[in-house]
Amino acid sequence: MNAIDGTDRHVRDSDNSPPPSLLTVILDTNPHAWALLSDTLPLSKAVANLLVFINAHLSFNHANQVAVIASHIQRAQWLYPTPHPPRSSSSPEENGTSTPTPPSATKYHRFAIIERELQDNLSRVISQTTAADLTSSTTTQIAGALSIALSHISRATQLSSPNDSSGISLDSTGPTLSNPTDTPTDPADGTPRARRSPLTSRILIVSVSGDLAAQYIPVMNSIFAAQRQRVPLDVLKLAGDTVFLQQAADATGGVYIAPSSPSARAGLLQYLMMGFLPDARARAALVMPGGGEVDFRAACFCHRRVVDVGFVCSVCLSIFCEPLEEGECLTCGTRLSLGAAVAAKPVVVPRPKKKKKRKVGDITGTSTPMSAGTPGP
Amino acid sequence: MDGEYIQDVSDDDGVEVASRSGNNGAAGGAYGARARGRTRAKERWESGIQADSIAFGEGPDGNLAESLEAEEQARKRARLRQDNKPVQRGIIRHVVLILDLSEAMLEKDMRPNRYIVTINHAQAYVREFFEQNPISQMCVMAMHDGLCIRLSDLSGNPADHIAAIQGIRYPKSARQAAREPKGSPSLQNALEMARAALYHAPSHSTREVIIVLGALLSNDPGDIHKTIKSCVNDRLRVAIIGMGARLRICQEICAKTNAGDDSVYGVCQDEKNLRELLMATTTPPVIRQTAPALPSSEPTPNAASLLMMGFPSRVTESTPSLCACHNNLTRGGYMCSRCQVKVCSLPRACPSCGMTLILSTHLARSYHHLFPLQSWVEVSWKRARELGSTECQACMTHFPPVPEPQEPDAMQEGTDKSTGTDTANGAPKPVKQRPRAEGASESSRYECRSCHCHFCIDCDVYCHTVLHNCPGCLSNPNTAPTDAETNPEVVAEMAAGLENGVNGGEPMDME
Amino acid sequence: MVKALKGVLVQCDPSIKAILLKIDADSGNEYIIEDLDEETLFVKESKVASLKEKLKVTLRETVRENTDSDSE
Amino acid sequence: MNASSDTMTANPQALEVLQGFPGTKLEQLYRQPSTALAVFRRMLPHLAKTIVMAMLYMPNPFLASDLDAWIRPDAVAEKEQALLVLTSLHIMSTSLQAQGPRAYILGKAFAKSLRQALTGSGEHKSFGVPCRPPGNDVVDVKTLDDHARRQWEDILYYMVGSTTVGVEGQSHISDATKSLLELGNFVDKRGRITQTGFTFLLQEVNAQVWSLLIVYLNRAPELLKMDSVDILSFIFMLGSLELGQGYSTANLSSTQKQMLDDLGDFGIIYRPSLKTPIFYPTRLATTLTSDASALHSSAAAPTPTFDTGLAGGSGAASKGYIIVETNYRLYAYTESMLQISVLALFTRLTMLFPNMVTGRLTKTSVQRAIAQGITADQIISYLAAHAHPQMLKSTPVLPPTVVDQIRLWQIEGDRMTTTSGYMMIEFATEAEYRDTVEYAETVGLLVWKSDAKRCFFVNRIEQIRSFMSNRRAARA
Repeated sequence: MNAIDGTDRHVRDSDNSPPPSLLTVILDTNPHAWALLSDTLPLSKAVANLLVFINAHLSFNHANQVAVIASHIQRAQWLYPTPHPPRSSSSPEENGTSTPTPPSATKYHRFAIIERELQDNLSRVISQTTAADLTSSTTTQIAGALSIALSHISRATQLSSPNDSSGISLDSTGPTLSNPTDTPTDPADGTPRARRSPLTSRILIVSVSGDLAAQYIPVMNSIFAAQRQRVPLDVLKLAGDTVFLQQAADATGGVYIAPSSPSARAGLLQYLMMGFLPDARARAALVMPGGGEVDFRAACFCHRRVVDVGFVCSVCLSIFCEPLEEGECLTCGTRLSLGAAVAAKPVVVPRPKKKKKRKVGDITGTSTPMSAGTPGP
Repeated sequence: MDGEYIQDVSDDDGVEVASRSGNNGAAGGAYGARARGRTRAKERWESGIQADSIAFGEGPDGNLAESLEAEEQARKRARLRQDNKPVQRGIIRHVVLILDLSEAMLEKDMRPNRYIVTINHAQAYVREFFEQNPISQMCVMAMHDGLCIRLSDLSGNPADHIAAIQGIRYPKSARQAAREPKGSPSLQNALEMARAALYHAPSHSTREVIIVLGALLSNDPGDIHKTIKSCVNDRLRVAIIGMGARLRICQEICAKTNAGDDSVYGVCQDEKNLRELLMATTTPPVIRQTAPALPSSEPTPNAASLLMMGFPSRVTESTPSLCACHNNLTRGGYMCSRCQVKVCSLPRACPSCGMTLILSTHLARSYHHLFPLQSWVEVSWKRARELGSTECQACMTHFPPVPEPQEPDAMQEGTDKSTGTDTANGAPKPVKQRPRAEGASESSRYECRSCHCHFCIDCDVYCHTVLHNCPGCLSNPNTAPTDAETNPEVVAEMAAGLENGVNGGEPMDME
Repeated sequence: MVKALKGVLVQCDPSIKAILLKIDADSGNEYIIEDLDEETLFVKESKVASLKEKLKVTLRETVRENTDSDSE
Repeated sequence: MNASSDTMTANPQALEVLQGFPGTKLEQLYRQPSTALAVFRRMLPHLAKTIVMAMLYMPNPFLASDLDAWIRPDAVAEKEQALLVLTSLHIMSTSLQAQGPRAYILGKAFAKSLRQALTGSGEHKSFGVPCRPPGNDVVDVKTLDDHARRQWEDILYYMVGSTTVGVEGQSHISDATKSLLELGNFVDKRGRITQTGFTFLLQEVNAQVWSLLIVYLNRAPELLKMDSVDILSFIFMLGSLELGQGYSTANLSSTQKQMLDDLGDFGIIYRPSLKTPIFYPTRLATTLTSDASALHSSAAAPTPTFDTGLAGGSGAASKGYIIVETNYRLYAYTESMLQISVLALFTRLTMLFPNMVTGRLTKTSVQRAIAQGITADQIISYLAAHAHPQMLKSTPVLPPTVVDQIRLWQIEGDRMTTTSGYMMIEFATEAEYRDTVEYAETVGLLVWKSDAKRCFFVNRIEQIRSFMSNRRAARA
């Protein structure tokens, strides 16, 4: 009967369902900062709220994944999935079959697993913190946590792609990592690989500590990597002051919220559920908080002054607020011994510095090339 | 064209091209396979198709998978094995990209042809280049019918160059015609043009020329050796990516302008390889203290200098206003810190006062060149057993389990007998039956020498090409950068708080 | 006052529409409520099924499908 | 009808059933946290989920003006869609306070249950009471998969068997199932497959299960005196259970105990013996509330899931088995008669080998399928979903020429499209007409309009009606 009626045949596009999404939470577990917050928002309460948030994320879609990393004072540590015991990170379902304890009747099984692992790992992290660790540092390993999170995301993205995963990361400008800045369609950018259900990922940083100057470069590197992978870095700033993370959220299109007053912090869960829960797909339809002014001015390396106009060393890109009197770059101009550490300074083989501008007349050899036309063959 | 070179050259440096003045017809005759007596292992691309089957070693179980995997890993790592020592690099670069638009580009050894492939890759290259070198300048030229044409002026805006490259095939204005490949290229003209374009480049920056050359000849109006000499004097550094075969003259250009190092001359074997070679040049070049090949007594004027730069703040406006750079109406942009002119994107030179305007993040983007991540090393089964690593430190991918320790000689011989027992035990595939592809680790683990963490191949590639951080070092108490000082006792508090339970009750009373 | 009429909107080629109009005229206007434009008709909901049936019969009689031979 | 197909993640059939339920019944249904979670996950459009989550822990009603400010102007259509589904499912309603601005609140029962689901609190036992089998003879996942596959394929065989030679005699399904298939109009009185049946066959397994369960849900209350709320909440509970875990039947209602037999016949659950008070959900059950994309994406994941798990042992390659070439030739690496007969629905099969069949997609074969009520999109999605791993490496998966041609073959037969709905006429003023048309267009209801005649056609009227009364109220 419907042979001549095409009505029902044109309707749906089944690819329309939202892609699975991976949420990586970086929880700053800096004991110093949480101690200060303990009156208004103890860590346990924050973690309870975070668990509700994670469960909410998981209930959006069966295929949604979650990962939690603690950014502790001296190290970054996986909280979920638990590292070491042989288990695959991307298939939480498998856990169910191997868990010794039976699921509870009042808890969705997946939620229960995450809750238990997260709490176990978190208390292990806390209990393993020695007084010596505490005295050695006051801030948190956000760069390490970000690096781990990004590596994990890059791997998860590869796994979720139905294509042969081995070929993808071969060139760094492949589709996963292609440049985020402009030009939506990009015929030149390698071979386009359509995915049936690409994984969209995002990172939420729950931060309570301030910036760590020594981590500037690794944090920046992480931000750029996130930018290339189009992973938004959402930041929930409960305490402390960080320019890095604000820049991170801005550069990657993430959400930056800083509830500073104690009463605002009490509403942590509402911030999470409304501000950070929407995934990339939902964000397209929502007015997300953000924008605002981001401080992009640079701090000079010599006096930590924030400058509008600065002087940059052409070799090491150090920024100075005024022309240097000795004419030697404070960062690289001095003779440096070759450190064995990773972040060794660039080796500059010493050579007498000449602040001499190259003059046109100095050119030896050939005459000035003509910039007019080229001679014909 | 087919007759112009001989596929099966056993000659070591490939074909030599004589670049003679005014010799239009020199092309064909100049080529010849001259046996030199020296022998050299054939390149893969020289040996033709039938040799491909040899390249894939068959595993003892008759399976190609493992050897393919090793090849793959080696290939992935190939680019990583370069920059690991912190050396001074020319972060501020002035680059002229020269594309070959001569007849040779119509060759169909890449699909659909070299011309289109090159244009596509050049666009990706420009984007990647500015991603890696945000404060550098570029200029695009093309060798077409004996001439060298300037496609875009020296500037730091990738969009200009991409538009110019696209304009080769699809011209923006009706006046221009699409430039189909035609005639022969002239390296001399190209170098002279590039030299002119780079003449005003400041002393603290590099002057680089990157040539994609499809042809096997250069049809020059004069003595190219003189041009090479003047390029050397002008501190130009030329890198050439050839197609089809190596050319003596290209090798000479590269060697002379790079202080004797001709590694910047590469011949691509296929499209993938072309991309790899191009992308390799996005890494800023190493600064040499003095160029030994420099004949003149003048020291290289590689003087580092202090540059004045503006760090403008972003503004948002309620009403749109014209930007100084494109005369477009925009709502917001950046105000030049010196003259308060509005520009719409950074980095760029202020159109009014000429000061370089930049974000501090742009500078930060280049830091990884200055502080590169050190290479990770392959891990032997022995070492893997020592550390007992089971999964990648960063992404938690499982490593193949460490096989049972075997007698050392059995390991060496890698007999089929041991294989049998191994698989029977459910243990992993046999170890070391044949030399692994270079760069691939037999245990699929890669170790960071500072933190001794093990990573998988994908994280190795990812961390070295994209992230530039070592997840292990940064998350390890001994290697992570830290500040000092503290107050104790807080841990106890925290632990107490946790024991109270991160219970599953209603997290917060909101009703 | 705005009114809402329940019914079925039929969209088709002008050629098909002509056939539909003919069916309607032959049966004494029991199908179509309104002829909206070249490609659109507004039809009584209860009659859609039988209209389709009639169209199918008409098409089978008039249009000859050129069947492909399916040969390799 | 159209609206439900727009809802991105929702399962259209199940959604329609739920929307047909009266508010009190839904309220009753939502008391189970597992149901609330399943409805949330499976039935709601993406934006609706976001809105629900934002409101879940909100102390006060969500002001309509705040909601409008939160959602981008260009996403109005999605917003309206989301609100419509939410209200029709009685999850959200407009605040009852007479004065004051318009605001939304979540239904009490739903909000409470969803919060309980997220936090795992409360005394309900809606996520199943786990239980260990006596004597420790644990049922492994493979047994469950085998059981599910066997039972489900039997049903499919039964349906296909009526058309294809060589498949009969393989199916042994219970009389109850047979009559259910008949009631659902999948087969006719004589056991021959109908058009609905063909459509059914080409669906994904998950959609098939739902189709069957919905027939069950619609018919069982009358025939077997079962409570539909009980049935539904049991179905939703099954979706939240854990594969490989045994559950006790002790705390099930009588209706639900009755269901166990039927669900066992379908292969949705497994009971080692009828005496022990224990049942195991199979993969068919545990993936009930996952949506299609979840099933797809998991194909790449290391764990065998749904499709893969089910197809696993039936002799065919565990994932895809079909290769389609640009010349319309089709090679299917399968031994399963079921798969072969499904292919035969729209392919001209030419050769049968021990482990594969070859055939050709021809105009006649495809149009024959279309005449039987199968759509081009169903064929295409079937081919794509079962494409051989080798095919998956290319993009798009299927050769575009073939995909286009299948569509063209279908369009050739399409002579008209019909849309049932309402014609809006006799607008008093141009302004009124214009506003209403614009509204209809933004919410995606507009099908046709004529500015000259000042009338337009929409496929649903509820929203238009409320818009017009709001508009009138605003004017007054």
